[in-house]
Amino acid sequence: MEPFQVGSFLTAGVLIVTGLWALLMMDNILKKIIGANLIGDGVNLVLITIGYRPGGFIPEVMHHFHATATPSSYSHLLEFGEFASNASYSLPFALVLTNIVIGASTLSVMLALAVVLYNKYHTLSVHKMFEGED
Amino acid sequence: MLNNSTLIPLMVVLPLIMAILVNFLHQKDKSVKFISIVSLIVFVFIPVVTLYGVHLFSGHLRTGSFPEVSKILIPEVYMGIVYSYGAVQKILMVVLTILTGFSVLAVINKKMISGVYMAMIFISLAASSAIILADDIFNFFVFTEILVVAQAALVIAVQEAKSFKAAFKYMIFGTISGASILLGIALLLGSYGLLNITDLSHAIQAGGALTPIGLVAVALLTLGWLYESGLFPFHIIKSNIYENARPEISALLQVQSKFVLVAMALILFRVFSGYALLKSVILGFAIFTVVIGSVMALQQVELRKLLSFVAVSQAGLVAVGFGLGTPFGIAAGIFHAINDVLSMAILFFIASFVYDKFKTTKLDELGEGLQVVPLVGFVMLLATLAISGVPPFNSYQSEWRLIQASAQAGVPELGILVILLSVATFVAIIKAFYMIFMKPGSKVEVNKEVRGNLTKAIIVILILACLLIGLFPNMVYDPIYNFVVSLGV
Amino acid sequence: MKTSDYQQGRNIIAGVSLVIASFVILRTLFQFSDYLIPGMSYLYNLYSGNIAPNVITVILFDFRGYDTLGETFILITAVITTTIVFGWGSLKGYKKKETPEMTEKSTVIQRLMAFPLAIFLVAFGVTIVLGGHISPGGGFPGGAVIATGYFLTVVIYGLKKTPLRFTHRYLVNLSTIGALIFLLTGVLGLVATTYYYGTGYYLYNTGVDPYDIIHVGAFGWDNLLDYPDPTHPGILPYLNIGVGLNVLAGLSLIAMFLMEARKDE
Amino acid sequence: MSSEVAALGLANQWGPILFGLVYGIIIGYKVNSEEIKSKANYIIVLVVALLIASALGTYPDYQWTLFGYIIRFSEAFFSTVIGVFIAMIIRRQ
Repeated sequence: MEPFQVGSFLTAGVLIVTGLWALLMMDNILKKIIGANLIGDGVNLVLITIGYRPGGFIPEVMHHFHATATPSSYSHLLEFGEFASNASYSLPFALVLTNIVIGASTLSVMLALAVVLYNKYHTLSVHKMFEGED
Repeated sequence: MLNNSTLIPLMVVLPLIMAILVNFLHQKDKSVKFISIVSLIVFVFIPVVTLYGVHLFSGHLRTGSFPEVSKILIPEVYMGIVYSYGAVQKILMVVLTILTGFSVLAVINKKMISGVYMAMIFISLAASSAIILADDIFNFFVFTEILVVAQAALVIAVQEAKSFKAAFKYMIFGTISGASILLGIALLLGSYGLLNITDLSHAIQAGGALTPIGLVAVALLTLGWLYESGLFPFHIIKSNIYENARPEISALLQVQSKFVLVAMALILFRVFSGYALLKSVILGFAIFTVVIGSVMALQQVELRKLLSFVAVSQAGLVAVGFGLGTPFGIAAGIFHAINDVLSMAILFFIASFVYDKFKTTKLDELGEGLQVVPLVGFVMLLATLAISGVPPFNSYQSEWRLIQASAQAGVPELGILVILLSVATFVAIIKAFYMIFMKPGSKVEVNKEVRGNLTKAIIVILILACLLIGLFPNMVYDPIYNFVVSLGV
Repeated sequence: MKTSDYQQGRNIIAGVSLVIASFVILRTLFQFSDYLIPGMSYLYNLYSGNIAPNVITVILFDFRGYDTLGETFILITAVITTTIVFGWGSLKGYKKKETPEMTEKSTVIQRLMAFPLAIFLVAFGVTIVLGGHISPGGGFPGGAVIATGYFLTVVIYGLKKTPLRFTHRYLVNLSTIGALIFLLTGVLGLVATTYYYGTGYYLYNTGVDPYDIIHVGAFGWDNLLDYPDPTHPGILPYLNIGVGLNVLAGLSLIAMFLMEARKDE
Repeated sequence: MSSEVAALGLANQWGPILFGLVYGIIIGYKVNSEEIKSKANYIIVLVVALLIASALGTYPDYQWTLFGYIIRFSEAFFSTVIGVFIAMIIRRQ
C-alpha cells in the first residue's frame, strides 16, 4: 500500500462526493453543472492514480526505441521487456484523455442549455425553473 | 475462435461518415435528402450481408498475456478493440436500421429536413449500433455518452421550453450515470487489468468469488444500466424525453433505449455471470418499473405522455426477462424487446399522424377520428391488440414465453404480473383509441392538407411485420435462444 | 404546501442515498490500491515500441484508435448540439451589432500583446499536434491550445474586430475535413488489408505494418502512408493532424456560440 | 545512437515542416492584420518564439537528444509561423 496512492484515491473520492452533493442538493443551475464536472474529474483522478507506479518510467520508449529500423523489417512484434517492467501503467492515461474530451463536450452542451434556460426564465434557480412539474 | 469479419465496422463508420456529410451540406436540402435515402438503403443492406464473426480493430490479434508479470488470470487476451456479431446482433441491427429508416422517411416527408437534424439521427444510429456490437467495455462507454448527447439534441430540436428542460435533466443525470459506468470500468480495470468483455468474464470466473471492489463495480454498472434504459428511479426522465421529442423521433428513441437495455444487460450477465444477487436486484427494479409505469400510463390524458409511460413499462417487462436469469427468460426478454419496439413504433407513428392531422394530442379535445381516417384507427386497434399480447400478434408469443420462463424459474407469480401489465396497457391505449377515434364531439379542426400516405404505409408495413412474427415466432426466437445458450449465462 | 413537502421528502431521500454512496465510494477507493495489477498496460508497454516512442499515443491511436474515433465524434456531436440549442442562424447577427464593451475593457498592453501571443499559441499548438507520437501531446491538447489562441483574440478584440476571423462556415469545413481524415484513413486500412490479406482490419496501421500484411515498400503508394519522420510511426501523425483540425474547429465553434449567446440577453 | 538519430532526423524530417506549413496556411488564411497598427508585433512574435522554443528544447526529461529535440521542435513551430505569414501575404494581394 503506497500512502501517496491511497491519498490520491481518497482525494478523488472527496471530489466525487462533493460533486454528487452539489448535483443533488444545490439549487443553482450553474452549481449543478460544476458538480457534474467535478464528478468527472474525480473519476479521471481515480484512473490516473491507477496508472501511478512508485519510481516508474514515464511511458515513452525513448532510448530503447528502435529508431533506425525501417518499417519493412518488422515481420514480428519486438519486445521491450526492460522498459515494460519498469514503466508506469499506460492504459489508464489513454482512457483519461478520452474521458476529458467527453467531459468537455457534455459540459459545453449543458452550459448552452443553461444559457437558453436563463434567457427563457430569467432565473438560475432550478426550483423555480421546474416549478409546476412533477 | 470466430473469424474476422470485414464488414462489421462499416455498420458504425458509414453512419458517421454520412452524418459528417449531411452536417457539411446543411441548407442544401435536396442533396441532404438524396444522401439520406441512399445511405439508409445501404445501412439496411449491410447487416444482412455481413457474416457472423468478430472484428479486430487495428488488426491486433490475440496475444499471450505474460501472467507472471501482468497478473492477468487468463493465458491469452485481446489487445485491441473487438466487435462481435452474432444472431442476436443481426436481428437487433436489422430492426434498428429499418425503424431508423422509417423515422428518417417520416422526417423527410414532413419537410422538416435539415442537415444538422439528419446528422444527429445518423450519429445516434451509429452510437446505438456500436453499443449493440461492442465487445469492449470502454468502447461501449464512449458510445453511450455519444448516444446520450445525440438523443438530447434530438429532443432540443423541438425548440420549446419543455424540451430544453427535459434535455437538461437528461444530460445532468447522464453525467452521473456516465461517471458511475466509468468508475465501475476503472475498478474492474484496476483489479482485473482487462477491458474486453469476453476476457473479463473469463478472468472473473477464473478468479473465483468477486472481490469487494468487484461488488462495487457491479453496483455502479447496474446504476448506469438503469439510467441508460430508463428503468425505475429514472423512468420519469426517460418518459420526459419520449414525450417532448417529435413523435416520429420518439419511435426511434424508444428503439434505441430498449436495444441499449438489451445490450448492456447482456454485458452485465456475461461479465458477472457467477454473481446471483445481480438477478434479484434487476428483477426488483424491473418490477418497480412495470408497476409504476403502467399506473402512470393509466392516469395520462395526453397521447404522447401516455405512450411514453407505456414504453417505459414495456422496457420494465423486457428487464423482467433478464431478471429471471435463466437462458429461457433472457431469450424471452430479448424477443419481447424486438416485438415491443415494432408495436410501440406503430403507436408513436400514429401519434405523429394525429398530431399533424389535428394539431393536438390532448385526448379531451380529440374525437370522431374514425370518420376522418378509418385506416389509421383500424391499425391503431390492431396495434393495441398487438402490444397487449393478443394471440395472432407477436407480443403474445414473447409474453407467453415470459410467463413460461417465470414458471420454470420458480416464480410463477411473475406470470400474473405480466398478465396484469397486458391488461393495464390494453386499458390505457384502448382509452386513447376511444377518445381519439370514437368519442362524439370533437373540438379540433381537421387539417385537410395532411394526407399522411407515407405514415399510413409505414404503419401498415409494421403491423404486417408484427403479424408475421406472431405467426412464425420461431423464425426470430430460435436464433436468439441458441445465441443466449451459447453465451452460457 | 404540498409541493414543499414533496421537495422535502425528496431531499431527505437524496441526502440519505448521498451519505450511503459517499461511504461506499470512499471505502472502496481506500482499499483499492491493494488490488491494483498492471494488467494490459504491461502488454501495451511491451509492444508499443514497435510503432512509435510515445506509448500513450500508440494506445490512443493504434490499439484503441477506434475509441478515439468515438471521442472525436462526441466533440462533433456536442458542437452540433450547441448549434441546435442556439439555432444555426444565431451567429449571423454579430456583424451588424456593435460590441463596444469588449474592446473598451481591454488595455493597450492587452491589445498589443494578444495577437502575437495568439500566433505563438497557434504555432505552439501545431507543434504539440505534430509531435504527438514522440513527446507528450497529440491532436486533442494541441487543438485545444490553438483554440485557446483564437479565444484569446476574441476576448481581447471582440468577435467583430478580431484579427483571427474564423467564420462559422470555415470552422465547420475544418472540422468536417478533420473527421473525414480520421474516418477515411481507417477505411483505407480496411480496404488495403482486405485486398492483400483477404480479411480487413479497420484502422490498420498501414504505414508501420506491424503484422507484415501489406508488405510496405513493395509498392510505391504504400509509402505515402508512412509519415516522413525518423521514427516511422505510420498513420499516427495523420490521425493526430485530423483530430487537431477537428478539435480546434470544434472548441472554437463552441466558444463562439457561448460568447455570442451571452450578449443576447 | 544519438548522433545517428540526429543525422537521420535532418535527412528525413520533411513531415513536420510540410504539415506545419499546411496548418499555418489554414489558420493564417483567416488572419486579418489591418487592425494591428504596430508592425513591431511580428518581431516580438519571432523573438518570443525562438526563446521559448530553445527553453523547451533544453528541458531535461522530455528531450530525446538536445539537438534532435530543438530541431524537431523548432521546425514545426517555425514552419507554422511561416505558413501564417505566407497566408497573410496571399490575403493582402
